Amino acid sequence: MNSEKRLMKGNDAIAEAAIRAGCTAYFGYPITPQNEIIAYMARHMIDKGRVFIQAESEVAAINMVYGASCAGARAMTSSSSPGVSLKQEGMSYAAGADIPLVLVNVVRGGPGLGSIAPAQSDYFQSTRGGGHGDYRCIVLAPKSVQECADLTYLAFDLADQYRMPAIVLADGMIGQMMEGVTLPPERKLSELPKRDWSVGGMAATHREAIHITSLDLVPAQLEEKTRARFRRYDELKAKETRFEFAGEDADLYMVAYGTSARVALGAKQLAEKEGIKLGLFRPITLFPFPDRELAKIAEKGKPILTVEMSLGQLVEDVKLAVLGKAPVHLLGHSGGVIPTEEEVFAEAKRILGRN
Amino acid sequence: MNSEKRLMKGNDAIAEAAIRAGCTAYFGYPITPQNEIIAYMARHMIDKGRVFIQAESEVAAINMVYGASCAGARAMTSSSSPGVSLKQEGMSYAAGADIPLVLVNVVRGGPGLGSIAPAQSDYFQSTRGGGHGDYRCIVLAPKSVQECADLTYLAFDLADQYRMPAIVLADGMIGQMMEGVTLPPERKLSELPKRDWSVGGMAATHREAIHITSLDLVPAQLEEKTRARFRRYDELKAKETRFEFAGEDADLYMVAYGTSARVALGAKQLAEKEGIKLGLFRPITLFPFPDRELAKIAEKGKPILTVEMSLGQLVEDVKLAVLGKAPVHLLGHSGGVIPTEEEVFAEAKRILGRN
Amino acid sequence: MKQLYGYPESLKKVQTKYCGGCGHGIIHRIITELIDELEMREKTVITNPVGCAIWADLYFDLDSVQPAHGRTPAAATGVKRVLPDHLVICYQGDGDMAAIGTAEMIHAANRGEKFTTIFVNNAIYGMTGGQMAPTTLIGQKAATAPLGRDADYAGMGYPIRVAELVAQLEGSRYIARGAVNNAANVRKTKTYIKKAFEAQLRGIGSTMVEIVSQCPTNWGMDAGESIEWLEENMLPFYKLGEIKNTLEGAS
Amino acid sequence: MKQLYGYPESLKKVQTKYCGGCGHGIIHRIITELIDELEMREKTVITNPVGCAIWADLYFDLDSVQPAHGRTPAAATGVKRVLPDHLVICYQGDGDMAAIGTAEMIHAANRGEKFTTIFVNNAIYGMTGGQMAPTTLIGQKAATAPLGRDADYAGMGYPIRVAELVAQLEGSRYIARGAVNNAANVRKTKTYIKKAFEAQLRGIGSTMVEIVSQCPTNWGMDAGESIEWLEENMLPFYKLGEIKNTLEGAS
Amino acid sequence: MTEKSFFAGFGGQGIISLGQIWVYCAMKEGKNVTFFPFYGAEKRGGIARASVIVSDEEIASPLVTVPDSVLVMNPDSLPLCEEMVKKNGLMVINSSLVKDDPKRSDLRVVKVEAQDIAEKIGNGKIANMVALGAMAKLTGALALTEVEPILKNFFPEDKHKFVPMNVEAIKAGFAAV
Amino acid sequence: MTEKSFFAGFGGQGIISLGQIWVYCAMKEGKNVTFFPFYGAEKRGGIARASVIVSDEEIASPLVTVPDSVLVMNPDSLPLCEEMVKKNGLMVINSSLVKDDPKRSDLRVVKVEAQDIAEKIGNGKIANMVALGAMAKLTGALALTEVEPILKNFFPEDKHKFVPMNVEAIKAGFAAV
Amino acid sequence: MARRGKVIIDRELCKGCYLCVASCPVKVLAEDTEPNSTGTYPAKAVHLEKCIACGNCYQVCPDVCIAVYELEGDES
Amino acid sequence: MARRGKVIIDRELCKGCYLCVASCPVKVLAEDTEPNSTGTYPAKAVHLEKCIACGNCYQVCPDVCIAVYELEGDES
Ligand SMILES: Cc1ncc(C[n+]2csc(CCOP(=O)(O)OP(=O)(O)O)c2C)c(N)n1
Ligand SMILES: Cc1ncc(C[n+]2csc(CCOP(=O)(O)OP(=O)(O)O)c2C)c(N)n1
Ligand code: SF4
Ligand code: SF4
Ligand code: SF4
Ligand code: SF4
Ligand code: SF4
Ligand code: SF4
Ligand SMILES: [Mg+2]
Ligand SMILES: [Mg+2]
Repeated sequence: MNSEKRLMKGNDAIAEAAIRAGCTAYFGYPITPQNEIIAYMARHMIDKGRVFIQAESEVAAINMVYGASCAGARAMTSSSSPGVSLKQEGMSYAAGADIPLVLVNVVRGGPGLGSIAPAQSDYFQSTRGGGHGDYRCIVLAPKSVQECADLTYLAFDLADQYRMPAIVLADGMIGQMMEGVTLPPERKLSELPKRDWSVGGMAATHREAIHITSLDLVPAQLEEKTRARFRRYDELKAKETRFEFAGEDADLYMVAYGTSARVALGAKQLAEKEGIKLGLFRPITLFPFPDRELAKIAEKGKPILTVEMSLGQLVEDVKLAVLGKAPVHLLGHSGGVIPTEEEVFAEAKRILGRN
Repeated sequence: MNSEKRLMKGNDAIAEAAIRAGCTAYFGYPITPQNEIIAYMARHMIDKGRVFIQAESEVAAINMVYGASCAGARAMTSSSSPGVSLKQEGMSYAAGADIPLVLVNVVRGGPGLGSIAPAQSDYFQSTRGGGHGDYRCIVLAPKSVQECADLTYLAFDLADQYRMPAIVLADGMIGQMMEGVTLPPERKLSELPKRDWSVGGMAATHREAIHITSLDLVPAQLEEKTRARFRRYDELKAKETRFEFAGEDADLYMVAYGTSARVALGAKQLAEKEGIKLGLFRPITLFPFPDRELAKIAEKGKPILTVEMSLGQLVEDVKLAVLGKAPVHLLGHSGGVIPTEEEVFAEAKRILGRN
Repeated sequence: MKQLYGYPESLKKVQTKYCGGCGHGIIHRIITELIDELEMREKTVITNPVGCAIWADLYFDLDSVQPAHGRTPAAATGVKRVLPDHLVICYQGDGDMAAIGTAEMIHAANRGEKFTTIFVNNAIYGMTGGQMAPTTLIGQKAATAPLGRDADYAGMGYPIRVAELVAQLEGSRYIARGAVNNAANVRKTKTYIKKAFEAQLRGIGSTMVEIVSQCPTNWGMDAGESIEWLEENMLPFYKLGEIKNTLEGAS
Repeated sequence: MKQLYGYPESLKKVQTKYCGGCGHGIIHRIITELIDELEMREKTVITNPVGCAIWADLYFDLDSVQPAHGRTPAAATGVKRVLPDHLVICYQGDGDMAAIGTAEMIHAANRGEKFTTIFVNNAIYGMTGGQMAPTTLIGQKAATAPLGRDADYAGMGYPIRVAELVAQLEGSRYIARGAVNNAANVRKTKTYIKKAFEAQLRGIGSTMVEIVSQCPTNWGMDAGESIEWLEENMLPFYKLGEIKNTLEGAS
Repeated sequence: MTEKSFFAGFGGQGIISLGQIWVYCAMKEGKNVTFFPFYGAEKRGGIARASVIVSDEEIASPLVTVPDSVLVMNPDSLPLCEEMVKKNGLMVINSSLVKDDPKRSDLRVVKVEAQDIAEKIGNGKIANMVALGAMAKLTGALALTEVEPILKNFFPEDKHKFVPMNVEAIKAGFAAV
Repeated sequence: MTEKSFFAGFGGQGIISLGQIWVYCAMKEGKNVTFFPFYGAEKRGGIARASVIVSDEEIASPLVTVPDSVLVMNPDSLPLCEEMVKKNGLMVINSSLVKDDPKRSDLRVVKVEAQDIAEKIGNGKIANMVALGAMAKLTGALALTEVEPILKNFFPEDKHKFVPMNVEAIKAGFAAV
Repeated sequence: MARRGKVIIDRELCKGCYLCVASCPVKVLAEDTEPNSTGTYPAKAVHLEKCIACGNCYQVCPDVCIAVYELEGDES
Repeated sequence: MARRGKVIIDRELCKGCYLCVASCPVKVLAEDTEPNSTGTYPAKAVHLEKCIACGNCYQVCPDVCIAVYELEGDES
């Protein structure tokens, strides 16, 4: 097991971490800026006797993932924004049938064809289930190549444990940049948690037949299944909410994730040089959102500045957490524009009346 | 022009109102509980020399709508939840290329295959753009067969005026029930607003070539296009926000739309009999959400009860409007369960400590 | 007294939700008989379609997976690749497979995915109430073709011969078309499916049996009439028999 | 001095974003020459694909619509049905058309939609950097087939002959396959497209010209080598000529 | 006046048309109306049910959960209807087919030999119209003074020949209770 | 210590590998590093650019907007680099190709005949390594004491034969400034 | 001599489609005159003695209501 | 006598793929020795006198850089 630091692209780190997490089936379709993931999988999965298919489309890919996961594989797909939109029906099915899977979205500028530059404008889609029906997905947002590896690895575990789809929400910058990374250890497939709900292998145990479906035409029964799922969401929230916070007694708190959090950190560093204290609250799990933790910070009443590469998506979760206890501001960009540290710092100063 | 009251199914009223609004191209794919719409269109569009296609899938249907609208037609598609999930990429494209269209979603129980019973659990998807990127759609929620007709009619006009996709968000009950309806007048196609942005007919004016696209690889330019769109959302919000409010000095205010609002009205009637005053705030436009209007009511500090056929979707918009000014409660159902008037009234009493 | 024909073990003894006379029930029976004969009940996974056959879980006493409408070939691909030693059956309807699922059907066959597709062609969308399917015949009425399917004026397209189309693809190795209109055809259809299952178990590429089947309800007929209509209208267009067989010599 | 060959009017005089030697540029030129010859510049709409030819708006001095990846046949259907008297051109790449867009391609052809598809088969995903396409040849290397396309062990499927497949559908009326590897083939390809355009303008069903084209960049060659590779590898598999022509006698 | 009714039977008994004609008549008589059928599995099935509301006021939920009146057209529907109907509510029973009595004692139970009456008129299929007449009289929800022109409006031209028979059935039902 | 650099040239000049080797060396020398290439249209194109940061601290935004140092490998890149680089920042110019001077007067401009030096060593393609050596010395971001084993680690086995030449180029660049 | 057979029909599973009736070469089967508990008139073996155990009825029955036996020796 | 032709190449549009060079039946064209403003060495008519105006070079040029003329009378 190689725990040496390696220089890797975010996309490659995601792919390698998936393999180490025991991903035995990958299905993808090319799209920029995540093509390195599918190429990496093409190079390594078949060699290892695992399943790799370049699917005919994103729709097919997500349904292959669904089938593979139903049959017992740790299964994954990756794409970028337009391709992820095509997977929404499939994601809803997986949620409705309680099927774990990992979806990596290396977000690019939208809507539509948009651009291939980094963006965070799929936040709503990821956190609120872009598909139909009452469901949520685990959403993990890496800020570095190290976290690309760590959170992808974690995504497989959480998906399995809570039996729900997990999304690794990166963006073009996170996917394309290179940094040093210490990779997590390779999982032994034989030691992965057993899946007594998957199909296949009945001959060994002579168990009853297993039927995997999201259909239930009796509303009360379907509702109960959905509520049971929501109870799992509550458990997830209680146990798995992750965030990072720096800057206890700040004059203003920034909230940002992924690339935006990196930029916000830069603004914090700039501010320090000028003797201004900025705090940075970085949700790592976007669902479950660390709202209680953020609410605690909001109680100080200091202004809050949401920095996001979207036009007012994350800020809704911030407002829902803060619920009026502190003024909430937004610095949003769209279409692939990455904010600069200088710009964020300037906005913080403007809010603080320090310019 | 027949302004007589007719007894119609919600689905049929939607279809007939679309035809009267000047819908010249319809593309659909069968799915319960909206099959009457596609069947109605099959019976009437071809007769009128308009375009009707039963598409090979929902994905194809939305892209046909996109093409037809680009070419100058008032175009529409209809579906129900799983099918609407498949249209998310297309919706994002239409938003990104500023293409008006009308999508009718007769919502059923989800997630996944779910059930065919009425539900409201596609609220997030509709109001927050289930597709990728920063965009929104106009979302109109009828509560009656009359509104099925009126809001479908309006959807075409708003979509055209603001050049964006509009969603009529109904549900299985609204679509399947019959009520009296006075249909809006048949529009003369020649009197519909001109579309100087659509392709075709260059020969008549010798204008410059028109290129419809959502692509722009220069982030700053793409951002500016997106911001321009958001300015239109602001204008829409200022001019087109619609709601209904009854019960000025109530002890508790219910917020509900569509079928849930009908149930809530029943609870209000029950309460009146017992001398309890319940108010009912019914958003008609879910996007733009009437948040300022609701905020005003919240200032009274009286408890607010959100009634929805989903597990906590509408309530987020309520909380975002109320921002802590009043306690917000939720009575949610899922999977096709319709709340009862008695249940809603009981919950209101419980909140008021009157039981 | 010796029992010659009886209820298959792998089929649950419940009354189906199918309409009286519907072909799906016959097809379920043949499939389960073969699973019994091959002793594969505990090593079979069926992916059931979104269509009238949606309740596979109620009928089949073996593992099943319910994927999204039309995407069963993709899901079956996932299942079979993960469980290569299992018998994987991809059950599809004509709307499901030949309309929304066209891409998935073509590409699974082209990849030579080693599962067997049972394609039930009843020339109509059964479950949703009789809309036109890609296999609906010219002139045949449907909820979305109230005057009958019309390829010219209304541009509704032509009935697609799915078996012949898929046979073009190199990954498909065995394709046959049967029917369930009478006992002889039921028996013959069973032999086709048997060949397909056996080929699958030998690890040979993609196999498919299209089955022309009746939907009395949405054709607006009683069961007897539907058999006649099928014989007079469908069978001349959808020719029965083995359409492709490249199993010989295959390893 | 008489000009025999020059820049088409309908083509904008800008340097394209295509790599040197790329076949797309030749195909753009032929198309615009024909539009000029038919005097249809002001009555043409092109739907451009998501692929290297994505910037139709930069090159074509005529109306264009950019639909989602693979869905151009659906969007072109919408355009043509609304503008039946226009020349509608559906430009597609092989990833775009034969992978993600399979269902849309098959059904638009089957409905006999009266637009013309220009299908550029370069056996690779150009724009996204050389992944395997449905038309990639067996053994051909790609970013997602690093050891070459392998149908058996890796289950990557077989190269699909799109023209022959679509020719199975009754709604398709004219299908030809050309290439742009030399002047003679370029000229012949132009005659194919001309027939297709004229058939479209006469209101006859679906027409398509597949064009075997080079992608030097993703084949990892210079332009000259790519022509050789195309001739040695693609042309033996993708046979040139008219594959289907049922235009005669059509009204 | 608000009358919430629930009609239940099996497929083929014309429950859906009964519900539709009920609200159509009421609408023509100037009432607010709503009709909501039970739509089950995406299939043709055994049970047929309809919620209908006729009112002078704005109608709240179209889903009738506690009906003022119920119509029991076949034996299978009795338990459900009995469970739903409000205290002291009205239950009309098609006694040609339904031989059991409800267990609840608070109900106003009226039996109509709808099937037999219909057959006497000439067609068993119009038992639903007999029931309509009976329900109308008992609930007072419909006046049925001008039922013939209303039915003519309701049915397409080519079905007008059946109108007289339907009117007769309705009148017979009205008279039977 | 934090050094934010921006490398610019055209496709084929090895800007991407330059950036990668830069951060790889720094990482091996114990620094935090980040490398972010400009990825343009979904196509092969003329311009090649890389943002690289080497630091002892946690690195904030990987996107270098105000670089401490810039490397101008071709004429086209000069205006952009001049616009970006910080006040009094470092600009290294590949003077074999770039003949113009920047207009700003606050900059520390160092010219290196990278192309010529590389060609002298035996391969014009390693001009990027010459530039690396020069940039390393001028910024102090890389010590380059053990560059040979580091490069061996970086390149796959079959490319090891090129390592000595690369080392030579780096050293030449280091010596040239 | 032809094989002698016997069929047993599950009256409750039967949906009354009568495909079996049409399929019997020797007219063993017919519509029953008594409905089952769901009101369906099931198929019935009215001339059981003619049965030749060919299995046609079994093959075409969509609801697998029919079991077919061969009579051995002097069974009847 | 063969047709006499003339080709004019747009040096700035040219991307230097040399498909035209390979296509010319009479070897009129060759790689230029001077680069254009983007650093590309465009195609050049080095033996213009041989040109027979066949148009092959035009047909295969992906960038439509070549215009072909037929010389009339005593033009040259
Ligand atoms: C995405 C999606 N679109 C549409 C539907 C609705 N739907 C359910 S079954 C069906 C078609 C059934 O027809 P077919 O496949 O021919 O099967 P049959 O019922 O005839 O056996 C459709 C369109 C759905 N459930 N999901
Ligand atoms: C839904 C979606 N999936 C994937 C992509 C990424 N993508 C862009 S172009 C392309 C394929 C290009 O290949 P091809 O169609 O063969 O055209 P070429 O570039 O070879 O001309 C892909 C997969 C996308 N933009 N949208
Ligand atoms: S609707 Fe047709 S296919 Fe469906 S169960 Fe009834 S007869 Fe069978
Ligand atoms: S990548 Fe290939 S298809 Fe795309 S422009 Fe370059 S040569 Fe042409
Ligand atoms: S087994 Fe043959 S002979 Fe006997 S009842 Fe059935 S069909 Fe008739
Ligand atoms: S075929 Fe089966 S279901 Fe039909 S009548 Fe005969 S026994 Fe009954
Ligand atoms: S073919 Fe065109 S682009 Fe290529 S070298 Fe010749 S002139 Fe230049
Ligand atoms: S026109 Fe013909 S002869 Fe003249 S340069 Fe071009 S290819 Fe050569
Ligand atoms: Mg069918
Ligand atoms: Mg291609």
